[in-house]
Amino acid sequence: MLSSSLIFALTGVALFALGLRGALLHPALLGRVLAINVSGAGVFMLLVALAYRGPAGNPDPLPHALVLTGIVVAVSATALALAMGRRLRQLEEQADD
Amino acid sequence: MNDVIGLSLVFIGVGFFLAGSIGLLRLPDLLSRLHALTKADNLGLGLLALGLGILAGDWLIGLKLFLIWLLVMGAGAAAAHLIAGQALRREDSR
Amino acid sequence: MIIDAWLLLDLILALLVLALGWASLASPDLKRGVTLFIAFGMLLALIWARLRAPDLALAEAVIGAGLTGALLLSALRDDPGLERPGGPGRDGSGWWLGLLTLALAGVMGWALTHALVWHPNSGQAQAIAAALPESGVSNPVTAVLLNFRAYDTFLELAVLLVAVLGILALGPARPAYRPAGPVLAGLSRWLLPLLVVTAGYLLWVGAHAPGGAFQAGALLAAAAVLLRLAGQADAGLPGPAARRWLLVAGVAAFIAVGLAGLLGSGAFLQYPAGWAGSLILLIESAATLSIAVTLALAFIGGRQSEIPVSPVEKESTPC
Amino acid sequence: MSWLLIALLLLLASLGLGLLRALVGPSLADRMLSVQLLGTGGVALLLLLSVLLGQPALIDVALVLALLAAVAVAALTGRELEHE
Repeated sequence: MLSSSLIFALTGVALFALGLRGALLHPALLGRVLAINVSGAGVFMLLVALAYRGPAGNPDPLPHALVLTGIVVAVSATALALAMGRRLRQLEEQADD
Repeated sequence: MNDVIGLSLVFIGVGFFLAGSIGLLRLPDLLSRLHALTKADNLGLGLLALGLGILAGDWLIGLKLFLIWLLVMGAGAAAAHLIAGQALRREDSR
Repeated sequence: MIIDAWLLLDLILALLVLALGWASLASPDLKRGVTLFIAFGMLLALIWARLRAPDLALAEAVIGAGLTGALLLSALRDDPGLERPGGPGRDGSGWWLGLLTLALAGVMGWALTHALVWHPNSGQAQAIAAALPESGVSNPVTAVLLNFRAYDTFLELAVLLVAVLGILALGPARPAYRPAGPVLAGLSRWLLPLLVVTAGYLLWVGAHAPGGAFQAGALLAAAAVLLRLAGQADAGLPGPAARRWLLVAGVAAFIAVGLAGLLGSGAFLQYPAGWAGSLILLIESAATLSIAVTLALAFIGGRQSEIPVSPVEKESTPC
Repeated sequence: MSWLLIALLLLLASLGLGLLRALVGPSLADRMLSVQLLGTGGVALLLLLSVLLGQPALIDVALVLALLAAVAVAALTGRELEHE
Protein backbone atom coordinates (compact mmCIF):
# COMPACT_ATOMS: atom_id res chain seq x y z
CA MET A 1 0.00 0.00 0.00
CA LEU A 2 1.68 3.16 -1.26
CA SER A 3 1.60 6.23 0.97
CA SER A 4 3.50 9.52 1.10
CA SER A 5 5.23 8.32 4.23
CA LEU A 6 6.41 5.14 2.51
CA ILE A 7 7.56 6.96 -0.65
CA PHE A 8 9.78 9.35 1.27
CA ALA A 9 10.98 6.72 3.74
CA LEU A 10 12.20 4.55 0.86
CA THR A 11 13.71 7.61 -0.86
CA GLY A 12 15.52 8.33 2.41
CA VAL A 13 16.94 4.81 2.47
CA ALA A 14 18.05 5.14 -1.15
CA LEU A 15 19.75 8.49 -0.44
CA PHE A 16 21.45 7.03 2.61
CA ALA A 17 22.82 4.12 0.58
CA LEU A 18 23.85 6.44 -2.24
CA GLY A 19 25.70 8.67 0.19
CA LEU A 20 27.31 5.73 1.97
CA ARG A 21 28.58 4.34 -1.31
CA GLY A 22 29.96 7.78 -2.21
CA ALA A 23 31.61 8.16 1.20
CA LEU A 24 33.38 4.84 0.68
CA LEU A 25 34.24 5.17 -2.99
CA HIS A 26 34.45 8.83 -4.02
CA PRO A 27 38.01 9.55 -5.15
CA ALA A 28 38.29 13.10 -3.78
CA LEU A 29 38.18 14.20 -0.15
CA LEU A 30 35.62 16.93 -0.80
CA GLY A 31 33.49 14.44 -2.69
CA ARG A 32 33.44 12.18 0.36
CA VAL A 33 32.34 15.09 2.56
CA LEU A 34 29.59 15.80 0.02
CA ALA A 35 28.58 12.14 0.09
CA ILE A 36 28.30 12.10 3.88
CA ASN A 37 26.00 15.11 3.64
CA VAL A 38 23.82 13.28 1.11
CA SER A 39 23.59 10.21 3.32
CA GLY A 40 22.75 12.42 6.31
CA ALA A 41 19.94 13.96 4.28
CA GLY A 42 18.70 10.42 3.66
CA VAL A 43 18.53 9.72 7.39
CA PHE A 44 16.72 13.02 7.98
CA MET A 45 14.23 12.17 5.27
CA LEU A 46 13.56 8.79 6.83
CA LEU A 47 12.84 10.40 10.20
CA VAL A 48 10.60 13.10 8.75
CA ALA A 49 8.72 10.55 6.64
CA LEU A 50 8.10 8.43 9.74
CA ALA A 51 6.86 11.51 11.61
CA TYR A 52 4.39 12.15 8.80
CA ARG A 53 1.43 9.81 8.69
CA GLY A 54 -1.29 10.75 6.28
CA PRO A 55 -2.36 14.20 5.14
CA ALA A 56 -4.96 14.65 7.86
CA GLY A 57 -3.02 14.06 11.07
CA ASN A 58 -0.51 16.43 12.57
CA PRO A 59 3.02 15.09 12.26
CA ASP A 60 5.02 14.11 15.33
CA PRO A 61 7.18 17.11 16.37
CA LEU A 62 9.83 15.04 18.18
CA PRO A 63 11.60 13.73 15.04
CA HIS A 64 11.36 17.25 13.63
CA ALA A 65 13.28 18.58 16.63
CA LEU A 66 15.88 15.81 16.25
CA VAL A 67 16.34 16.54 12.56
CA LEU A 68 16.58 20.28 13.21
CA THR A 69 19.51 19.79 15.57
CA GLY A 70 20.87 17.24 13.09
CA ILE A 71 20.92 19.76 10.25
CA VAL A 72 22.84 22.28 12.34
CA VAL A 73 25.31 19.68 13.62
CA ALA A 74 25.82 18.38 10.07
CA VAL A 75 26.85 21.77 8.75
CA SER A 76 29.32 22.38 11.59
CA ALA A 77 30.73 18.87 11.21
CA THR A 78 31.15 19.56 7.49
CA ALA A 79 33.06 22.74 8.30
CA LEU A 80 35.28 20.84 10.76
CA ALA A 81 35.93 18.11 8.19
CA LEU A 82 36.91 20.68 5.58
CA ALA A 83 39.25 22.41 8.04
CA MET A 84 40.86 19.06 8.85
CA GLY A 85 41.20 18.25 5.16
CA ARG A 86 42.94 21.55 4.60
CA ARG A 87 45.35 20.93 7.46
CA LEU A 88 46.03 17.43 6.14
CA ARG A 89 46.91 18.85 2.74
CA GLN A 90 49.29 21.36 4.37
CA LEU A 91 51.03 18.60 6.31
CA GLU A 92 51.37 16.51 3.16
CA GLU A 93 52.94 19.44 1.34
CA GLN A 94 55.39 19.95 4.18
CA ALA A 95 56.29 16.28 4.11
CA ASP A 96 56.90 16.44 0.36
CA ASP A 97 59.33 19.35 0.66
CA MET B 1 -15.93 35.84 -9.20
CA ASN B 2 -12.80 36.65 -7.26
CA ASP B 3 -12.02 32.94 -7.17
CA VAL B 4 -12.17 32.70 -10.94
CA ILE B 5 -9.87 35.70 -11.41
CA GLY B 6 -7.45 34.45 -8.74
CA LEU B 7 -7.29 30.94 -10.15
CA SER B 8 -6.83 32.21 -13.70
CA LEU B 9 -3.92 34.37 -12.57
CA VAL B 10 -2.35 31.41 -10.78
CA PHE B 11 -2.62 29.28 -13.92
CA ILE B 12 -1.24 32.01 -16.18
CA GLY B 13 1.65 32.37 -13.73
CA VAL B 14 2.34 28.63 -13.85
CA GLY B 15 2.16 28.88 -17.65
CA PHE B 16 4.98 31.43 -17.56
CA PHE B 17 7.05 29.06 -15.41
CA LEU B 18 6.49 26.28 -17.94
CA ALA B 19 7.47 28.59 -20.77
CA GLY B 20 10.61 29.60 -18.89
CA SER B 21 11.61 25.98 -18.25
CA ILE B 22 11.02 25.00 -21.85
CA GLY B 23 13.06 28.01 -22.90
CA LEU B 24 15.84 26.95 -20.55
CA LEU B 25 15.86 23.54 -22.21
CA ARG B 26 15.37 24.50 -25.84
CA LEU B 27 17.12 27.83 -26.43
CA PRO B 28 20.50 27.43 -28.10
CA ASP B 29 22.95 29.51 -26.03
CA LEU B 30 23.48 30.61 -22.46
CA LEU B 31 22.74 34.30 -22.77
CA SER B 32 19.40 33.86 -24.50
CA ARG B 33 18.45 31.25 -21.91
CA LEU B 34 19.40 33.72 -19.19
CA HIS B 35 17.15 36.42 -20.59
CA ALA B 36 14.19 34.14 -21.27
CA LEU B 37 14.33 32.40 -17.93
CA THR B 38 14.64 35.37 -15.59
CA LYS B 39 11.87 37.33 -17.30
CA ALA B 40 9.44 34.42 -17.51
CA ASP B 41 10.04 33.39 -13.91
CA ASN B 42 9.68 36.81 -12.39
CA LEU B 43 6.49 37.45 -14.32
CA GLY B 44 5.19 33.97 -13.47
CA LEU B 45 5.83 34.45 -9.76
CA GLY B 46 4.24 37.91 -9.83
CA LEU B 47 1.04 36.66 -11.44
CA LEU B 48 0.90 33.61 -9.17
CA ALA B 49 1.38 35.73 -6.05
CA LEU B 50 -1.26 38.20 -7.22
CA GLY B 51 -3.68 35.35 -7.87
CA LEU B 52 -3.05 33.78 -4.46
CA GLY B 53 -3.43 37.18 -2.80
CA ILE B 54 -6.85 37.61 -4.45
CA LEU B 55 -7.83 34.07 -3.40
CA ALA B 56 -6.74 34.72 0.18
CA GLY B 57 -8.71 37.96 0.26
CA ASP B 58 -6.51 39.24 3.09
CA TRP B 59 -4.55 42.40 2.41
CA LEU B 60 -1.87 41.54 4.99
CA ILE B 61 -1.08 38.25 3.25
CA GLY B 62 -1.29 40.06 -0.08
CA LEU B 63 1.29 42.58 1.11
CA LYS B 64 3.62 39.79 2.27
CA LEU B 65 3.32 38.05 -1.10
CA PHE B 66 4.02 41.34 -2.89
CA LEU B 67 7.16 41.93 -0.79
CA ILE B 68 8.41 38.42 -1.55
CA TRP B 69 7.88 39.08 -5.23
CA LEU B 70 9.86 42.35 -5.03
CA LEU B 71 12.65 40.52 -3.22
CA VAL B 72 12.79 37.74 -5.82
CA MET B 73 12.82 40.27 -8.65
CA GLY B 74 15.67 42.29 -7.16
CA ALA B 75 17.69 39.20 -6.32
CA GLY B 76 16.92 37.67 -9.72
CA ALA B 77 18.21 40.69 -11.60
CA ALA B 78 21.44 40.69 -9.58
CA ALA B 79 21.80 36.92 -9.97
CA ALA B 80 21.41 37.14 -13.74
CA HIS B 81 24.18 39.76 -13.86
CA LEU B 82 26.46 37.68 -11.64
CA ILE B 83 25.93 34.50 -13.64
CA ALA B 84 26.47 36.31 -16.94
CA GLY B 85 29.61 37.96 -15.54
CA GLN B 86 30.94 34.63 -14.33
CA ALA B 87 30.28 33.03 -17.73
CA LEU B 88 32.14 35.83 -19.52
CA ARG B 89 35.09 35.64 -17.11
CA ARG B 90 35.35 31.90 -17.66
CA GLU B 91 35.37 32.40 -21.40
CA ASP B 92 38.16 34.98 -21.08
CA SER B 93 40.31 32.67 -19.07
CA ARG B 94 40.04 29.89 -21.62
CA MET C 1 -8.48 11.39 -7.05
CA ILE C 2 -7.09 14.05 -4.71
CA ILE C 3 -5.01 11.48 -2.85
CA ASP C 4 -3.62 10.22 -6.14
CA ALA C 5 -2.55 13.70 -7.17
CA TRP C 6 -0.63 14.10 -3.90
CA LEU C 7 1.08 10.75 -4.42
CA LEU C 8 2.05 11.78 -7.94
CA LEU C 9 3.53 14.97 -6.49
CA ASP C 10 5.47 12.93 -3.92
CA LEU C 11 6.79 10.56 -6.57
CA ILE C 12 8.04 13.43 -8.74
CA LEU C 13 9.71 15.10 -5.74
CA ALA C 14 11.32 11.81 -4.71
CA LEU C 15 12.63 11.13 -8.21
CA LEU C 16 14.04 14.65 -8.56
CA VAL C 17 15.82 14.53 -5.22
CA LEU C 18 17.32 11.13 -6.02
CA ALA C 19 18.46 12.31 -9.45
CA LEU C 20 20.10 15.42 -7.97
CA GLY C 21 21.76 13.46 -5.17
CA TRP C 22 23.08 10.92 -7.64
CA ALA C 23 24.29 13.55 -10.11
CA SER C 24 26.06 15.63 -7.47
CA LEU C 25 28.07 12.61 -6.33
CA ALA C 26 28.67 11.18 -9.81
CA SER C 27 30.06 14.43 -11.18
CA PRO C 28 33.80 14.31 -11.85
CA ASP C 29 34.01 18.12 -11.59
CA LEU C 30 33.51 19.00 -7.94
CA LYS C 31 32.31 22.55 -8.51
CA ARG C 32 29.57 21.07 -10.63
CA GLY C 33 28.87 18.57 -7.85
CA VAL C 34 28.52 21.34 -5.28
CA THR C 35 26.23 23.35 -7.60
CA LEU C 36 23.99 20.31 -7.90
CA PHE C 37 24.20 19.82 -4.13
CA ILE C 38 22.81 23.34 -3.60
CA ALA C 39 19.88 22.45 -5.84
CA PHE C 40 19.54 19.23 -3.82
CA GLY C 41 19.31 21.28 -0.61
CA MET C 42 16.63 23.56 -2.05
CA LEU C 43 14.62 20.55 -3.11
CA LEU C 44 14.95 19.09 0.40
CA ALA C 45 13.49 22.31 1.80
CA LEU C 46 10.49 21.88 -0.52
CA ILE C 47 10.10 18.27 0.61
CA TRP C 48 10.15 19.25 4.30
CA ALA C 49 7.45 21.81 3.53
CA ARG C 50 5.44 19.13 1.75
CA LEU C 51 5.79 16.79 4.77
CA ARG C 52 4.36 19.46 7.09
CA ALA C 53 7.68 20.22 8.73
CA PRO C 54 7.95 24.01 8.22
CA ASP C 55 10.57 24.37 10.97
CA LEU C 56 12.84 22.05 9.03
CA ALA C 57 12.02 23.71 5.73
CA LEU C 58 13.23 27.00 7.21
CA ALA C 59 16.46 25.48 8.53
CA GLU C 60 17.13 23.59 5.30
CA ALA C 61 16.46 26.67 3.16
CA VAL C 62 19.15 28.52 5.12
CA ILE C 63 21.66 25.74 5.73
CA GLY C 64 21.18 23.09 3.06
CA ALA C 65 20.52 25.50 0.24
CA GLY C 66 22.93 28.21 1.36
CA LEU C 67 25.50 27.75 4.10
CA THR C 68 26.71 24.21 3.31
CA GLY C 69 27.10 25.10 -0.35
CA ALA C 70 28.97 28.30 0.48
CA LEU C 71 31.28 26.36 2.83
CA LEU C 72 32.09 23.70 0.22
CA LEU C 73 32.64 26.32 -2.47
CA SER C 74 35.01 28.33 -0.31
CA ALA C 75 36.97 25.18 0.53
CA LEU C 76 37.18 24.38 -3.18
CA ARG C 77 38.29 27.89 -4.06
CA ASP C 78 40.88 27.94 -1.32
CA ASP C 79 42.38 24.53 -2.04
CA PRO C 80 41.91 23.20 -5.57
CA GLY C 81 43.90 20.18 -4.41
CA LEU C 82 40.72 18.87 -2.82
CA GLU C 83 39.65 17.87 -6.32
CA ARG C 84 42.58 15.54 -6.75
CA PRO C 85 42.04 11.95 -5.75
CA GLY C 86 43.40 11.35 -2.28
CA GLY C 87 43.38 8.72 0.40
CA PRO C 88 43.92 5.00 0.06
CA GLY C 89 43.61 3.37 -3.35
CA ARG C 90 40.34 1.61 -3.95
CA ASP C 91 40.98 -0.20 -7.20
CA GLY C 92 39.17 -3.48 -7.48
CA SER C 93 37.31 -3.21 -4.20
CA GLY C 94 34.78 -0.72 -5.58
CA TRP C 95 32.26 -3.05 -7.08
CA TRP C 96 31.68 -5.17 -4.01
CA LEU C 97 31.39 -2.14 -1.72
CA GLY C 98 28.76 -0.80 -4.09
CA LEU C 99 26.99 -4.14 -4.02
CA LEU C 100 27.14 -4.19 -0.23
CA THR C 101 25.49 -0.76 0.12
CA LEU C 102 22.86 -1.85 -2.37
CA ALA C 103 22.12 -4.95 -0.28
CA LEU C 104 21.99 -2.83 2.87
CA ALA C 105 19.52 -0.48 1.22
CA GLY C 106 17.42 -3.46 0.16
CA VAL C 107 17.22 -4.87 3.67
CA MET C 108 16.43 -1.47 5.21
CA GLY C 109 13.78 -0.76 2.60
CA TRP C 110 12.15 -4.15 3.13
CA ALA C 111 12.09 -3.70 6.92
CA LEU C 112 10.67 -0.20 6.61
CA THR C 113 7.94 -1.23 4.23
CA HIS C 114 6.88 -3.89 6.69
CA ALA C 115 7.04 -1.52 9.65
CA LEU C 116 5.03 1.18 7.90
CA VAL C 117 2.39 -1.14 6.53
CA TRP C 118 1.84 -3.19 9.69
CA HIS C 119 2.45 -0.84 12.57
CA PRO C 120 0.25 2.14 13.33
CA ASN C 121 1.50 5.48 14.55
CA SER C 122 2.50 5.70 18.20
CA GLY C 123 0.68 8.23 20.32
CA GLN C 124 3.72 10.45 20.78
CA ALA C 125 2.38 13.40 18.80
CA GLN C 126 -0.77 13.44 20.94
CA ALA C 127 1.27 13.23 24.15
CA ILE C 128 3.33 16.24 23.12
CA ALA C 129 0.21 18.15 22.09
CA ALA C 130 -1.33 17.40 25.50
CA ALA C 131 1.70 18.70 27.41
CA LEU C 132 2.12 21.76 25.18
CA PRO C 133 0.19 24.27 27.37
CA GLU C 134 2.69 23.76 30.21
CA SER C 135 5.74 24.30 28.04
CA GLY C 136 5.56 28.09 27.84
CA VAL C 137 5.48 28.14 24.04
CA SER C 138 2.92 26.96 21.51
CA ASN C 139 5.18 25.81 18.68
CA PRO C 140 5.57 22.07 19.42
CA VAL C 141 9.04 21.83 17.89
CA THR C 142 10.31 24.69 20.05
CA ALA C 143 8.65 23.06 23.05
CA VAL C 144 10.51 19.80 22.39
CA LEU C 145 13.82 21.57 21.77
CA LEU C 146 13.80 23.95 24.72
CA ASN C 147 11.58 22.35 27.30
CA PHE C 148 10.82 18.63 27.00
CA ARG C 149 14.25 17.72 25.66
CA ALA C 150 16.25 20.80 26.59
CA TYR C 151 19.18 18.57 27.57
CA ASP C 152 19.62 17.56 23.94
CA THR C 153 19.70 21.14 22.77
CA PHE C 154 22.08 22.16 25.54
CA LEU C 155 24.51 19.42 24.59
CA GLU C 156 24.08 20.20 20.92
CA LEU C 157 25.24 23.75 21.54
CA ALA C 158 28.23 22.25 23.34
CA VAL C 159 28.91 20.10 20.26
CA LEU C 160 28.83 23.20 18.06
CA LEU C 161 31.24 24.91 20.43
CA VAL C 162 33.65 21.96 20.25
CA ALA C 163 33.44 21.93 16.45
CA VAL C 164 34.26 25.60 16.15
CA LEU C 165 37.11 25.28 18.66
CA GLY C 166 38.46 22.50 16.47
CA ILE C 167 38.27 24.70 13.40
CA LEU C 168 40.00 27.57 15.21
CA ALA C 169 42.71 25.24 16.48
CA LEU C 170 43.46 23.81 13.04
CA GLY C 171 44.92 26.91 11.52
CA PRO C 172 44.56 30.37 10.11
CA ALA C 173 41.52 31.72 8.31
CA ARG C 174 41.00 31.08 4.63
CA PRO C 175 42.06 33.98 2.42
CA ALA C 176 39.54 36.77 2.06
CA TYR C 177 37.52 37.49 -1.06
CA ARG C 178 38.19 40.37 -3.40
CA PRO C 179 36.16 43.52 -2.84
CA ALA C 180 32.80 43.11 -4.53
CA GLY C 181 32.03 44.44 -7.96
CA PRO C 182 29.14 46.88 -8.36
CA VAL C 183 26.46 44.19 -8.79
CA LEU C 184 27.36 42.15 -5.73
CA ALA C 185 27.95 45.29 -3.67
CA GLY C 186 24.52 46.59 -4.65
CA LEU C 187 22.90 43.24 -3.88
CA SER C 188 24.48 42.92 -0.46
CA ARG C 189 23.61 46.52 0.42
CA TRP C 190 19.89 45.80 0.46
CA LEU C 191 19.96 42.04 1.12
CA LEU C 192 21.93 42.32 4.38
CA PRO C 193 19.39 44.35 6.35
CA LEU C 194 16.64 42.03 5.13
CA LEU C 195 18.59 38.97 6.34
CA VAL C 196 19.16 40.50 9.77
CA VAL C 197 15.56 41.67 10.18
CA THR C 198 14.21 38.29 9.08
CA ALA C 199 16.51 36.58 11.58
CA GLY C 200 15.08 38.73 14.36
CA TYR C 201 11.56 37.95 13.17
CA LEU C 202 12.21 34.18 13.13
CA LEU C 203 13.67 34.28 16.65
CA TRP C 204 10.64 36.12 18.00
CA VAL C 205 8.03 34.13 16.11
CA GLY C 206 9.61 30.79 17.09
CA ALA C 207 7.59 30.63 20.30
CA HIS C 208 4.28 30.16 18.55
CA ALA C 209 5.05 29.48 14.88
CA PRO C 210 7.82 27.81 12.89
CA GLY C 211 11.15 29.48 13.59
CA GLY C 212 13.50 29.75 16.55
CA ALA C 213 17.13 29.99 17.53
CA PHE C 214 18.56 27.60 14.94
CA GLN C 215 16.89 29.20 11.96
CA ALA C 216 17.54 32.73 13.19
CA GLY C 217 21.19 32.00 13.99
CA ALA C 218 21.77 30.37 10.62
CA LEU C 219 20.17 33.33 8.86
CA LEU C 220 22.45 35.76 10.71
CA ALA C 221 25.39 33.58 9.69
CA ALA C 222 24.18 33.79 6.08
CA ALA C 223 24.39 37.57 6.41
CA ALA C 224 27.99 37.20 7.61
CA VAL C 225 28.75 34.89 4.67
CA LEU C 226 27.37 37.46 2.24
CA LEU C 227 29.51 40.19 3.82
CA ARG C 228 32.61 38.04 3.46
CA LEU C 229 31.76 37.15 -0.14
CA ALA C 230 31.51 40.87 -0.80
CA GLY C 231 35.10 41.32 0.35
CA GLN C 232 34.85 42.00 4.07
CA ALA C 233 37.45 39.70 5.58
CA ASP C 234 36.02 39.56 9.11
CA ALA C 235 32.47 38.93 7.84
CA GLY C 236 31.17 41.72 10.05
CA LEU C 237 32.01 39.86 13.26
CA PRO C 238 33.08 41.87 16.30
CA GLY C 239 36.59 41.81 17.75
CA PRO C 240 38.23 38.73 19.26
CA ALA C 241 37.14 39.24 22.87
CA ALA C 242 33.50 39.81 21.95
CA ARG C 243 33.66 36.81 19.63
CA ARG C 244 34.68 34.53 22.49
CA TRP C 245 31.83 35.76 24.65
CA LEU C 246 29.33 35.32 21.85
CA LEU C 247 30.58 31.82 21.10
CA VAL C 248 29.85 30.63 24.62
CA ALA C 249 26.70 32.72 25.17
CA GLY C 250 24.28 29.90 24.29
CA VAL C 251 25.92 27.29 26.48
CA ALA C 252 26.35 29.85 29.27
CA ALA C 253 22.68 30.85 29.19
CA PHE C 254 21.68 27.19 29.36
CA ILE C 255 23.97 26.53 32.31
CA ALA C 256 22.82 29.66 34.16
CA VAL C 257 19.13 28.88 33.69
CA GLY C 258 19.77 25.20 34.45
CA LEU C 259 21.56 25.96 37.72
CA ALA C 260 18.90 28.47 38.72
CA GLY C 261 16.35 25.72 38.15
CA LEU C 262 18.45 23.35 40.25
CA LEU C 263 18.42 25.80 43.16
CA GLY C 264 14.79 26.81 42.72
CA SER C 265 12.95 23.66 41.74
CA GLY C 266 15.48 20.97 42.55
CA ALA C 267 16.14 19.75 39.02
CA PHE C 268 18.62 20.91 36.38
CA LEU C 269 16.85 22.81 33.58
CA GLN C 270 13.51 22.63 35.39
CA TYR C 271 11.78 25.93 34.64
CA PRO C 272 9.77 27.46 37.50
CA ALA C 273 6.04 27.58 36.80
CA GLY C 274 5.00 30.61 34.78
CA TRP C 275 8.57 31.50 33.81
CA ALA C 276 9.10 28.97 31.05
CA GLY C 277 8.18 31.30 28.18
CA SER C 278 10.54 34.12 29.18
CA LEU C 279 13.40 31.79 30.09
CA ILE C 280 13.06 30.01 26.75
CA LEU C 281 13.23 33.35 24.94
CA LEU C 282 16.34 34.29 26.96
CA ILE C 283 18.09 31.02 26.11
CA GLU C 284 17.04 31.24 22.48
CA SER C 285 18.35 34.77 22.09
CA ALA C 286 21.75 33.77 23.47
CA ALA C 287 21.77 30.59 21.39
CA THR C 288 20.95 32.56 18.23
CA LEU C 289 24.06 34.72 18.69
CA SER C 290 26.24 31.70 19.47
CA ILE C 291 25.01 29.76 16.47
CA ALA C 292 25.47 32.76 14.18
CA VAL C 293 29.06 33.37 15.31
CA THR C 294 29.85 29.64 15.21
CA LEU C 295 28.64 29.21 11.64
CA ALA C 296 30.26 32.48 10.50
CA LEU C 297 33.62 31.38 11.97
CA ALA C 298 33.15 28.00 10.32
CA PHE C 299 32.85 29.81 6.99
CA ILE C 300 35.89 31.99 7.71
CA GLY C 301 37.62 28.69 8.41
CA GLY C 302 40.11 29.48 11.16
CA ARG C 303 41.88 32.03 13.32
CA GLN C 304 42.25 35.45 11.78
CA SER C 305 45.72 36.25 13.04
CA GLU C 306 48.51 34.90 10.88
CA ILE C 307 47.57 36.41 7.56
CA PRO C 308 47.08 40.02 6.56
CA VAL C 309 43.31 40.06 6.67
CA SER C 310 42.54 42.75 4.15
CA PRO C 311 44.25 45.87 2.86
CA VAL C 312 41.77 48.16 4.61
CA GLU C 313 42.23 46.64 8.03
CA LYS C 314 44.64 48.59 10.18
CA GLU C 315 46.14 45.72 12.10
CA SER C 316 45.55 42.02 12.22
CA THR C 317 43.97 40.86 15.42
CA PRO C 318 44.17 37.41 16.94
CA CYS C 319 40.94 35.63 17.67
CA MET D 1 -8.99 23.65 -4.05
CA SER D 2 -8.15 20.77 -6.32
CA TRP D 3 -7.56 23.30 -9.13
CA LEU D 4 -4.68 24.61 -7.06
CA LEU D 5 -3.38 21.07 -6.74
CA ILE D 6 -3.31 20.80 -10.53
CA ALA D 7 -1.44 24.10 -10.68
CA LEU D 8 1.01 22.73 -8.13
CA LEU D 9 1.63 19.61 -10.23
CA LEU D 10 2.18 21.69 -13.36
CA LEU D 11 4.60 23.95 -11.48
CA LEU D 12 6.53 20.96 -10.18
CA ALA D 13 6.68 19.52 -13.70
CA SER D 14 8.10 22.84 -14.85
CA LEU D 15 10.73 22.75 -12.10
CA GLY D 16 11.61 19.19 -13.09
CA LEU D 17 12.11 20.27 -16.69
CA GLY D 18 14.30 23.14 -15.54
CA LEU D 19 16.36 20.78 -13.42
CA LEU D 20 17.16 18.74 -16.52
CA ARG D 21 19.31 21.71 -17.51
CA ALA D 22 21.13 21.37 -14.20
CA LEU D 23 21.76 17.68 -14.90
CA VAL D 24 22.94 17.99 -18.53
CA GLY D 25 24.73 21.35 -18.30
CA PRO D 26 26.85 21.77 -20.35
CA SER D 27 28.43 24.84 -18.77
CA LEU D 28 28.59 25.66 -15.08
CA ALA D 29 26.63 28.88 -15.71
CA ASP D 30 23.80 26.77 -17.15
CA ARG D 31 23.64 24.80 -13.94
CA MET D 32 23.66 27.98 -11.86
CA LEU D 33 20.81 29.27 -13.98
CA SER D 34 18.92 26.12 -13.15
CA VAL D 35 19.59 26.70 -9.44
CA GLN D 36 18.22 30.22 -9.90
CA LEU D 37 15.08 28.76 -11.49
CA LEU D 38 14.70 26.32 -8.63
CA GLY D 39 14.91 29.24 -6.20
CA THR D 40 12.17 31.25 -7.90
CA GLY D 41 10.03 28.21 -8.69
CA GLY D 42 10.55 26.90 -5.16
CA VAL D 43 9.18 30.17 -3.78
CA ALA D 44 6.12 29.78 -6.02
CA LEU D 45 5.73 26.14 -4.98
CA LEU D 46 5.91 27.05 -1.29
CA LEU D 47 3.26 29.74 -1.72
CA LEU D 48 0.92 27.25 -3.38
CA LEU D 49 1.67 24.62 -0.73
CA SER D 50 0.92 27.09 2.05
CA VAL D 51 -2.62 27.52 0.71
CA LEU D 52 -3.12 23.83 -0.08
CA LEU D 53 -1.86 22.55 3.29
CA GLY D 54 -3.37 25.43 5.23
CA GLN D 55 0.01 26.36 6.69
CA PRO D 56 0.59 30.12 6.56
CA ALA D 57 4.10 29.57 7.98
CA LEU D 58 5.20 28.30 4.57
CA ILE D 59 5.02 31.92 3.36
CA ASP D 60 7.87 32.63 5.78
CA VAL D 61 9.75 29.67 4.33
CA ALA D 62 9.24 31.13 0.85
CA LEU D 63 10.67 34.45 2.07
CA VAL D 64 13.72 32.73 3.55
CA LEU D 65 14.26 30.62 0.43
CA ALA D 66 14.13 33.77 -1.71
CA LEU D 67 16.76 35.41 0.53
CA LEU D 68 19.05 32.39 0.54
CA ALA D 69 18.77 31.72 -3.20
CA ALA D 70 20.37 35.13 -3.67
CA VAL D 71 23.15 34.27 -1.19
CA ALA D 72 23.69 30.93 -2.94
CA VAL D 73 24.13 32.57 -6.32
CA ALA D 74 26.53 35.09 -4.76
CA ALA D 75 28.54 32.16 -3.36
CA LEU D 76 28.46 30.27 -6.66
CA THR D 77 29.77 33.24 -8.62
CA GLY D 78 32.20 34.16 -5.82
CA ARG D 79 35.39 35.91 -6.82
CA GLU D 80 38.75 34.22 -6.90
CA LEU D 81 41.40 34.48 -4.21
CA GLU D 82 42.32 37.91 -2.99
CA HIS D 83 46.08 37.59 -3.34
CA GLU D 84 46.95 35.94 -6.57
